[in-house]
Amino acid sequence: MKILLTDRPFDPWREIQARQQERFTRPGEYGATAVFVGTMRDINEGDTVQAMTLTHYEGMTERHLQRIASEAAARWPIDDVLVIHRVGALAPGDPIVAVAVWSAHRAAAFDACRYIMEDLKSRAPFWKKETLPEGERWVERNTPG
Amino acid sequence: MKILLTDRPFDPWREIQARQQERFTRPGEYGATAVFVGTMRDINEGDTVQAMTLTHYEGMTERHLQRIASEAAARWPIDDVLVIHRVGALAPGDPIVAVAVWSAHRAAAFDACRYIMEDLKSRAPFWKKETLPEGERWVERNTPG
Amino acid sequence: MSDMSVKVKLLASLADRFGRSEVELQYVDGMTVRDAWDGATHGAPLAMNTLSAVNFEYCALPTVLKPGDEVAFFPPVTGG
Amino acid sequence: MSDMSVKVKLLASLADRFGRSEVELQYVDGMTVRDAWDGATHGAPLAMNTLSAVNFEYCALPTVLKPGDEVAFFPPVTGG
Repeated sequence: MKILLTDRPFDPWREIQARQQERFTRPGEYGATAVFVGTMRDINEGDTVQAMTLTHYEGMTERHLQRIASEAAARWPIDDVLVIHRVGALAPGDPIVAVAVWSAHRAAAFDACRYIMEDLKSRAPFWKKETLPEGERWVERNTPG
Repeated sequence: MKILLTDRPFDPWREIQARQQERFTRPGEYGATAVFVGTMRDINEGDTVQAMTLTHYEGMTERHLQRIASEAAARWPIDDVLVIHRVGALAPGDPIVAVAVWSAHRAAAFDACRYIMEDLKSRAPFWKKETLPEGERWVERNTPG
Repeated sequence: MSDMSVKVKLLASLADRFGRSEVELQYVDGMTVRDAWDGATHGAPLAMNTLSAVNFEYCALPTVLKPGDEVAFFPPVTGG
Repeated sequence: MSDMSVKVKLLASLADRFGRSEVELQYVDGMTVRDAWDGATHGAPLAMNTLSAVNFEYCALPTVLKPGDEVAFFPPVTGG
């Protein structure tokens, strides 16, 4: 299980591949990988978004993500979880979050990946502030999944 | 929308990244990517699997996958779909299938990705023949997702 | 293939079972998918879970064929 | 921070709203999360959707604090 917060741009596909190579040594050890990647859009609620700052509650964030991943591992037969979340200054097109789940089973991989994402969106202590042409604003809520 | 059958090993993460770069030119155009990758395991029903041959019904396969992808696009607001499926001779650890869905919305990406995978597993005309230490056998059924 | 025939494909384990993967049958007026199975397999039992397609689309056994159709029979699919 | 105080964090838009992100309060016996809010904001109205945590775990407003606790208040989260 790996939880990573980063203030630098990251390539989710490369990170997933690297984690896979590091974590699994026997070819054919897992059968299913489910992945979600959230990317910064250039538009929100009809307004052009030029940039974004992601703040979080240091101390609580990693602990909370760790707990979500452990809960998923207790609930489904999964082999590994990777969660990467960006913090700091972002530009449109930047990946914000990547969640990858490896399992022997398709349903477990899908279910656990979605469970982690839904909890992350509704409970992990991150906040987005958007830069619009007319100034900055806090994003007020996440849409339910 | 891109549907690809290949008889050569493929790297799903590289293919997804390449498709993304080719398909989306504006940074921030999409917000969500859901992916499933199925990989050949080295064990099935308790037996060691040394190799596998994937046959399919040429003519029907691509048409069927195209239809599944189109159905998903009619049902959910999605921006792009990539489906890659391996055919021919495989070794344990080889990716068999990759399905990626891009959307503005998290739920649409998740739902469409899973819909495509479930239809593919239950209706796309592929068949697996496994090589065990004691000989070959056809895989008789897929587990429901 | 003549204009008045149908092509029958037996795929995957069915090809192994019957020792052939393709049979050409004389078209008969009103011929159904089920008739094509009987013609291609000399009336072998048809397992409940056998799937069938006509011209690359899933079709049920009572479907009536046209001359030149391609009919396929295959076991449950196991891709992905 | 003294042994007999609690640290209160006001995060994200709450820091902007109150012009401060951290307040140290004198601990009082039986002090709750709700009391910490009132102390840190001088009794400002508490929006229904404000979330609270004690020592990095979600906690409800009636939770009783101990000396040295870190209490945090924050708006609905918007990560991912």
